Amino acid sequence: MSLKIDYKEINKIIRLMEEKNLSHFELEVEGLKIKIGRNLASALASEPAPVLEVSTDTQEKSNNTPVEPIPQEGKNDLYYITSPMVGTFYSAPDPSSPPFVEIGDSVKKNQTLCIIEAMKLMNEIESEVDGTLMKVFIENGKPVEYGQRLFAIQPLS
Amino acid sequence: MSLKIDYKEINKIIRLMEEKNLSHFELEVEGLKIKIGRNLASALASEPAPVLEVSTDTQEKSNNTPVEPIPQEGKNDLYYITSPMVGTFYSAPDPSSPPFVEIGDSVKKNQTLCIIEAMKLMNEIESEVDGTLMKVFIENGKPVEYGQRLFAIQPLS
Amino acid sequence: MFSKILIANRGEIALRIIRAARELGLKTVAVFSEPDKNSLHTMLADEKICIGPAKASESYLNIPNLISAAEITKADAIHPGYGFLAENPRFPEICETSGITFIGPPGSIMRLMGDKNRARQEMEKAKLPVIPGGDNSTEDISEAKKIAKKIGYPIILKAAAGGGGKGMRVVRSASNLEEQFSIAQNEAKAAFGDSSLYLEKYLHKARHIEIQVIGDTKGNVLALGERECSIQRKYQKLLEETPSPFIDEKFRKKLIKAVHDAAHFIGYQSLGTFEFLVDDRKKYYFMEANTRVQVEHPITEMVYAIDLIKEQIKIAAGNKLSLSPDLRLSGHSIECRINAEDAETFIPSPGKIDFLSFPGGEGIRVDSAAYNNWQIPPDYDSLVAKIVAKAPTREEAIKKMIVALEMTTISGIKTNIPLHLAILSNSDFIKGDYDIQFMEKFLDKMNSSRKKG
Amino acid sequence: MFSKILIANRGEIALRIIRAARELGLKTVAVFSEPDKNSLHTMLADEKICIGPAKASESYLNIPNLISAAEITKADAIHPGYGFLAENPRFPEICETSGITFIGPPGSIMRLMGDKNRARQEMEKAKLPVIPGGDNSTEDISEAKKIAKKIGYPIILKAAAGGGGKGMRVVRSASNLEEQFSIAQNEAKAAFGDSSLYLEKYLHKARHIEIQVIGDTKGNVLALGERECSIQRKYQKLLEETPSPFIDEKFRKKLIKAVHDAAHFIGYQSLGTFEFLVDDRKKYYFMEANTRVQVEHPITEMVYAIDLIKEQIKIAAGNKLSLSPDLRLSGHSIECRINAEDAETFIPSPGKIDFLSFPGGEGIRVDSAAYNNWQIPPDYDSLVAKIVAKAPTREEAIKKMIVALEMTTISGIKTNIPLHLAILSNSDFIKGDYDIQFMEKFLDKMNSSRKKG
Repeated sequence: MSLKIDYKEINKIIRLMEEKNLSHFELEVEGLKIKIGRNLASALASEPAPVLEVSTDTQEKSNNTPVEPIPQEGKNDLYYITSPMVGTFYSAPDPSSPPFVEIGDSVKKNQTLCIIEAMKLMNEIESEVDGTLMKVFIENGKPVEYGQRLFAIQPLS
Repeated sequence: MSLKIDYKEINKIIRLMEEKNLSHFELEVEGLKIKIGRNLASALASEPAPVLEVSTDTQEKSNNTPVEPIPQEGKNDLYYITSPMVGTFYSAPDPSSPPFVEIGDSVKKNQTLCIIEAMKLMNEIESEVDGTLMKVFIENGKPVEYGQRLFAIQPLS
Repeated sequence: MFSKILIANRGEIALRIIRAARELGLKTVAVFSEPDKNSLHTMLADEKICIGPAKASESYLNIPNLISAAEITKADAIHPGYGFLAENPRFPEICETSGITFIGPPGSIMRLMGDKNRARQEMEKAKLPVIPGGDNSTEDISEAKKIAKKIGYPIILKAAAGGGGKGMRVVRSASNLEEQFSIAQNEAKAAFGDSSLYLEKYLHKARHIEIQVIGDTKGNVLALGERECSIQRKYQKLLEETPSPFIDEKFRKKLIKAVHDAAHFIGYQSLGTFEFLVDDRKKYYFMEANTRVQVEHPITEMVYAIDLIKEQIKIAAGNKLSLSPDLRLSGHSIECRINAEDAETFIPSPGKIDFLSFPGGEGIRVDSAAYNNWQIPPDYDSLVAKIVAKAPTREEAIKKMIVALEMTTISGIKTNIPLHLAILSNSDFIKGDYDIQFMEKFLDKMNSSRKKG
Repeated sequence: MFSKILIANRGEIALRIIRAARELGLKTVAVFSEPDKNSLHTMLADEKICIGPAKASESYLNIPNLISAAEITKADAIHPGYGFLAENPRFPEICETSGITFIGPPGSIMRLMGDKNRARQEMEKAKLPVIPGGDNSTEDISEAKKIAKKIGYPIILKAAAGGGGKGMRVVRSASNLEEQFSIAQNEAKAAFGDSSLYLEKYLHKARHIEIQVIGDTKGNVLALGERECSIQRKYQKLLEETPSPFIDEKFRKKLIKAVHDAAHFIGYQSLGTFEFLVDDRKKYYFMEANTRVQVEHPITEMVYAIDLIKEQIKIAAGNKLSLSPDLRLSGHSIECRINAEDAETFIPSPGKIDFLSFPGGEGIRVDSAAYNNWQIPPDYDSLVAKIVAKAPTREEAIKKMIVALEMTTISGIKTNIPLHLAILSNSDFIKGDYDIQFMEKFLDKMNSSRKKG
């Protein structure tokens, strides 16, 4: 048993993270898993303290919830709108209308994003932030449970 | 199973961690798992104090029976005479006689050390090595189970 | 028959209902709050829906979410279990409006039984004796004084809207009525939003005896032999047995007949339990009826060799009651409620179960949603398992239960198993000589011997 | 009554006996081989003694160590369980010499039943029909040819000293007798050190039906309703049920009476099982008697609501048989033997159980010595758990068993749960239309459909 670590590669990753000021990096290739985290706060305080994890544990991997591919823009995290109730998701006010919002749209706080029908009532779900709509998680007419992600919004910084 | 640690590799990892000021490193390859943690505070105090754990197959380890602390004398391990049967331990041939052996005695291979009574039969238990009797684990007249330690002998080297 | 049942509950009773439904060939939908994501009922149902956060009022008590969950999963029936919404008459009514069958009695029966005064009046009409007093809900202390004088001390104060021991106070003489009345009012107000109390005769050496009832939608009602539930602490049942060591066959028949007739009189449907206090002269007094399946229903199932939940589901689907009126109680059964709590202080002990090994073998039944490494959420009740023993005689059932508890291992959390073992070894308990005061005296004795020791 | 029982066994049956003994107020001593140090029977008995290394011949079959273990722990009785020494007549005899009560039949009965030919002769005297042939142990092929001709093909070859399927061969015509005889002789020699075989009529559409017997030391014998054990693979029982879907009340009474009389005739004592083949015309033939508790005894306990092991212990202590001859079978019970083996290849799968969650609730009994994180030793049989279901009807019992198995989780090892689920869903099984050939045909079909798929 011997360690086979490609230090050049890891160094390159860390350098890239420093350069781009990334807080988090994950890579998975052929059963090898690398996770690197950098504490941005301390990084900004001129004391970089990245956290690095390399693992090949495939078992754990299979239990992970799939990681959503997230478009990273600047330093801001995405804001998720989740369902406050159980019901049926409608992306438009009625079948003949266009959706309330589409990916890439700018959305304003309190703007209606969708309708969730519960107990025959139509509940308008509003945006909680100003920003850009990055993702819609549910298809029109599909059921949603409590806490399920509906939209990802890139907030205005 | 013996540990095959590539200290050069481990030193390289630690050096990298110091250089990059990493707090944590984990690697798992083919059943070998390495975790290295660095206390950043003490690292800053110019005294690197890495914590190193190397283990092979963590599953097996947890099932191991606790290891008895063994008095180490010279380079030789103690030799244990265990009970080959279930029965009652007698340290002497009859109640009025002195014990077969006492601590500090030299014992020879095939010398009778005790009797174990099982099913009304007296079974003489003999030494399997030449050496010095270091310990008697059972009191006269007490029950013993299979595999229970009876004597510890320091074998002649 | 239905095609899919949504179970509006969690824990062992949710699992109990999932099993029964599946045995009937029905699909099941579990609902769960966020901390119950990894609970066994969530994992073992055919479908699962998150209905809200930890707080019960926003999840297991959230009618809109429950109805929506049934709608989006196309469940055609809802079983409420016990607790939560099981006795809320609005729930069956909303189910009906939404075209979903509620597996339980109609809202009208819940409303009747939920109002303790109306229930007592109705039961008196049905020839069931009620405890002197009671029919006297008041918020006024001077009114209460007059009533108490008429009934005669000791009396007990109970919340008119209540249940579960909240707002209950025993008053032994006129001199402390005023103080106790005010405390009980505050408790009742806090628990049920209604501070009216009723007063009733407090019985000596009383036993808590209850009769299981099951009725179909065609007017057929069956009443079954009694459950003895006098082993209670602060009105919380701890250990139940059937038959009661106190009740002989003649009295059993009388009680069963009286309850059958009363249940028939009000047109009882689905499962229900009529609770009585029985004094040492075998006089029985109706206390209240619970319009749902009871936690302790398994002991009845054991001695009658029946499945009450399967029968309840079939009846809700319009089937005729299939249990024979000739059913005879056979053997003796005991249930111990194993709670995650300190056996001495009763302080709840939620947390992670590090290791769990339940008993098994002849005459042992375990109803539990616990599993190895399960993190018990602190948000709900502390019931970890119901361990039920059955044997031909009471003596054998007690021994079987002791051995079963001794061979149970639950580590990582504290449980009340040591308390159960102490009760099962108590000489009065073994003789069957106990009443609803048993636990109070038992704990006083334990505490004082601990202090001495 | 005894004061302390040593259990000369391991696994679920050791636990079963520990429970029964403790319920009778007796102390228990577990014996264990080195790999069973952390087994549940070792941990749950009052005392424990290591009796040898993994190899059964040096531990669980080591009579001197077992007797010594009883002596040093002052146990006054030994229960052998099933397997290991349970049917070795020397064991009760040595126990007797050592002043220890053996909980089982006397050595003389074991010797009689252990010799298949003598047993058949004796049973013929007792008016039990035996299968044509059989009374003909031989090592000589020319002798065998004559016998076979007399009985008529097909015949079955069986080891005279044997049991458990070893040395058994079905021969369909004279042309392959010679070859099969030689194979069976080798198997018998290897397994039992004796190459003599006997020949008997091979029955078509035969069912394996067995009758539970229990007798006291005063001449009282009771025979109970049948267990249907035709679901076997290579003579290993897999799933048992009672009553047999094939047997009606009239035939049951006849069979019970015949067995009762035969057991009484030979003065049967303790638990025992008379095994029969029953053909499609309901003709029954005595095969053999097992002079010990049977793996599948729980299904009898379920439908009769009795505890056979407790009764066996009491009888061994000299008590009179306490079970009433009026006992009536009620309901239907099924047992599935959950083995640590691949459900398709039957290759044993010992190892560590990573996660274990057993079923529970109404009508479910689990007999198991398994627990979370237990390392199953590869040295012994692969039985992990017996899951037993009981319900009022066979149809309900099958459904209950299916749901119980579906709600069982055992991970880390492979189990035959998928095989049981497939059997329980098979239309012939559901109809009750099967015989001892069922599994062979069932597996052939499964294999060919797998190949096609």
